[in-house]
Amino acid sequence: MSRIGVFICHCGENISRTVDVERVAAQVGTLPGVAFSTDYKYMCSDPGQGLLKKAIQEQRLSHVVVAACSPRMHEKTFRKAVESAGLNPFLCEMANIREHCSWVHEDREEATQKAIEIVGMMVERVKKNRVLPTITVPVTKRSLVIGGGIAGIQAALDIADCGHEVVLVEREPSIGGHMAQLSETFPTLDCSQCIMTPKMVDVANHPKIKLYTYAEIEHVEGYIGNFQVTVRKKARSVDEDKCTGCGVCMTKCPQKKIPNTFDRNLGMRPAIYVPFPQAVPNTPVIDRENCTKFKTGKCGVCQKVCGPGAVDYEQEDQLIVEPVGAIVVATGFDLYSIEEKPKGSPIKGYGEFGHGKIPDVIDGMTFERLASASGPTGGKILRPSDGREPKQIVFIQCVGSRAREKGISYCSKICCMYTAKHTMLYHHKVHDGQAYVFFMDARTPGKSYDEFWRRSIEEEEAVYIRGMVSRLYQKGDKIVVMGSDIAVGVQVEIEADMVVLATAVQPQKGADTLAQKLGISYDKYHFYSEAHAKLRPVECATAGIYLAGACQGPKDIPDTVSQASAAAAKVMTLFAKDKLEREPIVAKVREAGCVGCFYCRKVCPYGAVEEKEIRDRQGNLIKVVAYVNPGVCGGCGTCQATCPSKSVELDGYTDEQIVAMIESL
Amino acid sequence: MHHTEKHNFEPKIIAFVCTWCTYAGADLAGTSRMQYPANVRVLKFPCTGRIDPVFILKAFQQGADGVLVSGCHPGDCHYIAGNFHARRRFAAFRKLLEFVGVDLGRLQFSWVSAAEGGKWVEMVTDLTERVRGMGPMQEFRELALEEQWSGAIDTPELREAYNSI
Amino acid sequence: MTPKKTLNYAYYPGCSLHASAGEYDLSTRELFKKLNIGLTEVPDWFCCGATPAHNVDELLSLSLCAKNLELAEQVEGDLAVACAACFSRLKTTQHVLSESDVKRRQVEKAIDAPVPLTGNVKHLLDILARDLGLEQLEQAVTKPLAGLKVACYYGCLLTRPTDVPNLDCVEAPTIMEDILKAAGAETVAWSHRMECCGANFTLSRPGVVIQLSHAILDSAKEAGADCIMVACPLCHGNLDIRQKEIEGVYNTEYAMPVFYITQLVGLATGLGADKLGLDALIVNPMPLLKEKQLL
Amino acid sequence: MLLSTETMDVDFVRKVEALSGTSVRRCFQCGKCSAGCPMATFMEHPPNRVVRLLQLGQWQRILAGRSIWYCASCETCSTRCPNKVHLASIMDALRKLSWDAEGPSKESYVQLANRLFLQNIRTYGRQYEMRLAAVFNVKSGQFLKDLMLGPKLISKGKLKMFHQKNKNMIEIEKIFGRIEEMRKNGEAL
Repeated sequence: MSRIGVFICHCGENISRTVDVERVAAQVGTLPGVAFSTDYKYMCSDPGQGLLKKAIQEQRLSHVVVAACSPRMHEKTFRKAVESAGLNPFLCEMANIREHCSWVHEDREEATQKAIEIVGMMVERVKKNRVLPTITVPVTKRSLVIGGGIAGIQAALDIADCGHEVVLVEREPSIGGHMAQLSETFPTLDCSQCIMTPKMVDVANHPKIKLYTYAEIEHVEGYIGNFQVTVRKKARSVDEDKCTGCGVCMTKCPQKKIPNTFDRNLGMRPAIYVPFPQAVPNTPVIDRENCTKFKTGKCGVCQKVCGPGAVDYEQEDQLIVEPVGAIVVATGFDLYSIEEKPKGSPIKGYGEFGHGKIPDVIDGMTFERLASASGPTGGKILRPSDGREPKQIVFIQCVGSRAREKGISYCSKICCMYTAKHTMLYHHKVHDGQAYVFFMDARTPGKSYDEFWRRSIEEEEAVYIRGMVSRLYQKGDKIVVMGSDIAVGVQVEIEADMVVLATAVQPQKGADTLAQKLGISYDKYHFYSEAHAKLRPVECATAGIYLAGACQGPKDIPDTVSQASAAAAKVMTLFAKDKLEREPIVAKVREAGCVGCFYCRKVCPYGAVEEKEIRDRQGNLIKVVAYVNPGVCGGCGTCQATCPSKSVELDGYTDEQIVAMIESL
Repeated sequence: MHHTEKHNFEPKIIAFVCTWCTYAGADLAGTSRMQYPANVRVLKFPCTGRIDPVFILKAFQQGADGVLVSGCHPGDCHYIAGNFHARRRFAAFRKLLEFVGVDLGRLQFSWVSAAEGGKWVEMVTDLTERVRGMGPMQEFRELALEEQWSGAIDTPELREAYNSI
Repeated sequence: MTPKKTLNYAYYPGCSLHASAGEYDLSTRELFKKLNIGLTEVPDWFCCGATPAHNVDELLSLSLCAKNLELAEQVEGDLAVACAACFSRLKTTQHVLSESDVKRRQVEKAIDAPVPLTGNVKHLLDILARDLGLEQLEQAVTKPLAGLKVACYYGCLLTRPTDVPNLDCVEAPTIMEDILKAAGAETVAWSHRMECCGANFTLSRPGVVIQLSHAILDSAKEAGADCIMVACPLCHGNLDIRQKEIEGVYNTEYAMPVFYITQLVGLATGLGADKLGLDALIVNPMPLLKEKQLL
Repeated sequence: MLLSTETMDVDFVRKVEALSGTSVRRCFQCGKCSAGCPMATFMEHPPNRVVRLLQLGQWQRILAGRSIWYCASCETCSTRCPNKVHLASIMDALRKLSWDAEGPSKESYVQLANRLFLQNIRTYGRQYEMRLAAVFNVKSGQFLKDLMLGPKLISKGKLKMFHQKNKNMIEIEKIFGRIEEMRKNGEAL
């Protein structure tokens, strides 16, 4: 028989003004199983808690109901108090007679009656409460960071500086990401490479960072604190330990006509290459698709000229398993292209802008490469078609972004600012040139952002035209831009030498497949979903996985770096403990009843349901049942409501407890 | 200023709510000192996904005259997608209930976020008034008796038949 | 040269082909005969309402087209349409009525019959390039149009808007060029191939037509075209019939013959000038055709 | 312009939306329609402004002007609108509603041509270009318009002197009749 103690709080006068607390205490005291009931002015105060603890010990109470404010307010407080008095904290429940009763009713009689019923309901519930042991899982204090752009670099450095080992995996041959491609950055116009490359070197030299470049995530298993990640290290064809980075192989490679993707195909690179001179690691990779040796078997020049003998044509992909406790996803973004898309694709291209076939219509990133001092033109703004300096340049914003017709409805956030920056860079480099910008609205929220945009108009003399462009076409060596100025209400035609499109920010290619490997959710554009838009913006709903940078949504550099550091802080919070404690509100499977239909697995938002084989003593398989991994379970209980045989139960919210409450009414 | 008049019939309303949105919304109604009829009893669940339709039947059986089910707005679920499963489940369940002959006016599904104290008050008030107008719920009390009858295996014939299966 | 499969179509010529665009009708029938493609004219078809009807009365426009679609059901085969405007209206009707139940019910009431929404409506271009196929077409060519530089003019209604006619890419179609290349001609890249000629205003505001068509003719000339090719009687009316007038207003000279697609393809398959109605063209094509030794 | 719930005619906007099957509110005024419109130079309100006025419920200002009658129905705006606003259909709806409101527009020639075109269909079932042109010239008082084209066209066989009458003429009349009936009964807009 249970010995329940009920404690009714006055909350000063907040409750007692409308609820007759003495009567509630008296009435509830008569309920079967209630051994003790009392009321007190402030239950949450020190003396109140003292009263509670004393009663538990003196009255040998088995369960406790505190009738006071909302459990959202003080459930933790009272459960802690109960625990310190030697009871399992989950044997304490709160009855909400303030927010749900005294504050919302005026009639004293009605309110008192309701309070009695509410407390009665919780008394019946608490009788069915079970002792729940706190769940602990061990934590592997190593972390995986996926993506070596500025987000991944920042997160990796923060975590490693805290003393924890980091495995950084980058798909490209070098870390650096998009930021390494940029010329100068808004709103301060500092050189991107100057601030980026030191950080890249820090990563390379950090004793706590294990760097895998030219590598991808193959497979992820496990759960928070205990992931097993398989990394595929693609064959580089160059031994990283032997290579000294002298670069002779690159200069001697006879195949030099491969478009350089890092330079947005503006320049050429050899088949054995580093993407850019400041690459980290400074170890070349052989592009096997374009290498003569791999295509025809003849050549082998690089191997012959390599002093240390690092070139290895026989090298194969390697699979490496890394145990980690937390994962930071920082896969970044990709740029939308206006090219014709395959039939049936949800994203469409821009036929009205020539489907990318007009050579002097380029995108913003290509302009960055033109403007970059280390770019293919040495920082000169020159047309790709004939290498002439464009005297009239047109920038068009919102290309792809905010265009539901093309399949993308969102704002890409960074284009207004980088276009303003482009007009400035252009004006600095081509003094007699004129920049025009077609835009809808300038979105410049951010410190010093609007001032920056205004400067491009007021001081750098960019002409901003509020209106969009209907069509671009080549006419001789000019590009005719057919736009409109909606402020004046006229059509505007500009014969431009070059057109720069501010194309939309999209998630990295393959973002969806990586998400499926990780078991994290993503939106219809394949941006990764955070657990809560406001309060948990860097965590995934899947425990132990965190987001940093543009893989979660379009972001500029300051936002990306902030989020990366935030994700790192989350990882460090996790690593601060040796064992992971979590609320034991998790689902458990009653194996005897489970028929293995796995409906629970279909509805589980966390992927917490696994298969478990039940065998007899001889080892013969009897049946396969569901098993809920307590480390992964989020505790929503959807499985329980779905289970046809009622064989899964959510601790803390069992059918028994709920039916007891309903029956009390 | 809320109802001081007494009614002949005070319906019993049971609300099944999720802890993250609607329970918090009801809390907000309290902290904002809004007033609503005292007929509702709130049962807290982690998520609407946990709410088994059987609970609704059970509530009616236990003498509830109206039942309210409310959780996070679609897409806002704390547990990613629990409320989507709930929505599907209840869409089917409503049909079933209608088929059985329950007036669907007694059952309300809705979404109330943690910021919607006003909506909570409005909904509870509307449902209470509506159910008050409909009178006490009779159907399921009889059903409860029936269930007990069919549940018991208290004759030797029945026992034999039961054992042979 | 017989096609491997037998192709038969219901044929909706539209009002213009029975009047000002008689040569389009003639050349279509002759070309299809030559290619062994069957055409059976839909009996007692009505005007599709063209632009003026949908301009002021969508319900009437939809009803007229729906009635024609219903009439076309009497004849076996997909519905072949020559005029870009008729094609656009019939396709739009199918699109709108399959999207909106309200409008479909209204139209069904107006024509007192169910609307066939699934029948295929095909422009001649589609039939030549896809049903017959470019390979077959190429095989049928006996007198390739070698050396003839053609500006293919699509106009508005063959491809626009997105997802309605679904004939080709809305912004960068190639179907006309593909057909002409199969016929051995050279096509030019030019900027105004999809700009509007202002057909709707040919009666009420000829000034508009002159201005818009002038830009088109200019662009074709600048691109070095010998002639323009169209697949719409309304475009033809503006570019061919009004060409002299435009030359007068802008004090310029084009002498740019404007052919129907069936005339040029017909020439390539060896049909004679009389069977193609070349004499009905206002801008005399004979000097050009003789110069290129195509006649 | 004074804006209030009284001066913004939302009902009219709803009618436009019902007729056109497209949202008016969705337009975010990027101006791409006006940029590509071949007729924008002839309009006093460029296309984007027509939608803007509609968003503000100011239909009188639209119908009083020429803009809607100078739309060529070329569908360029609808095709390129980033927001899937079917502006060409909105234009159709506005012209229809203009006729319902007894056509308060300044532009009469385009309207006249449209009227005659529809009359032709009702009378003959098909277009009869010679009559269309002749009646238009008489009614618009431009007796000599396109006079030079006539003989040439006749000699080329392009203007038929006799119209083709359709055997199913009763059907056409019935369609017109039923539509009028439906409108009278409020079954269609």
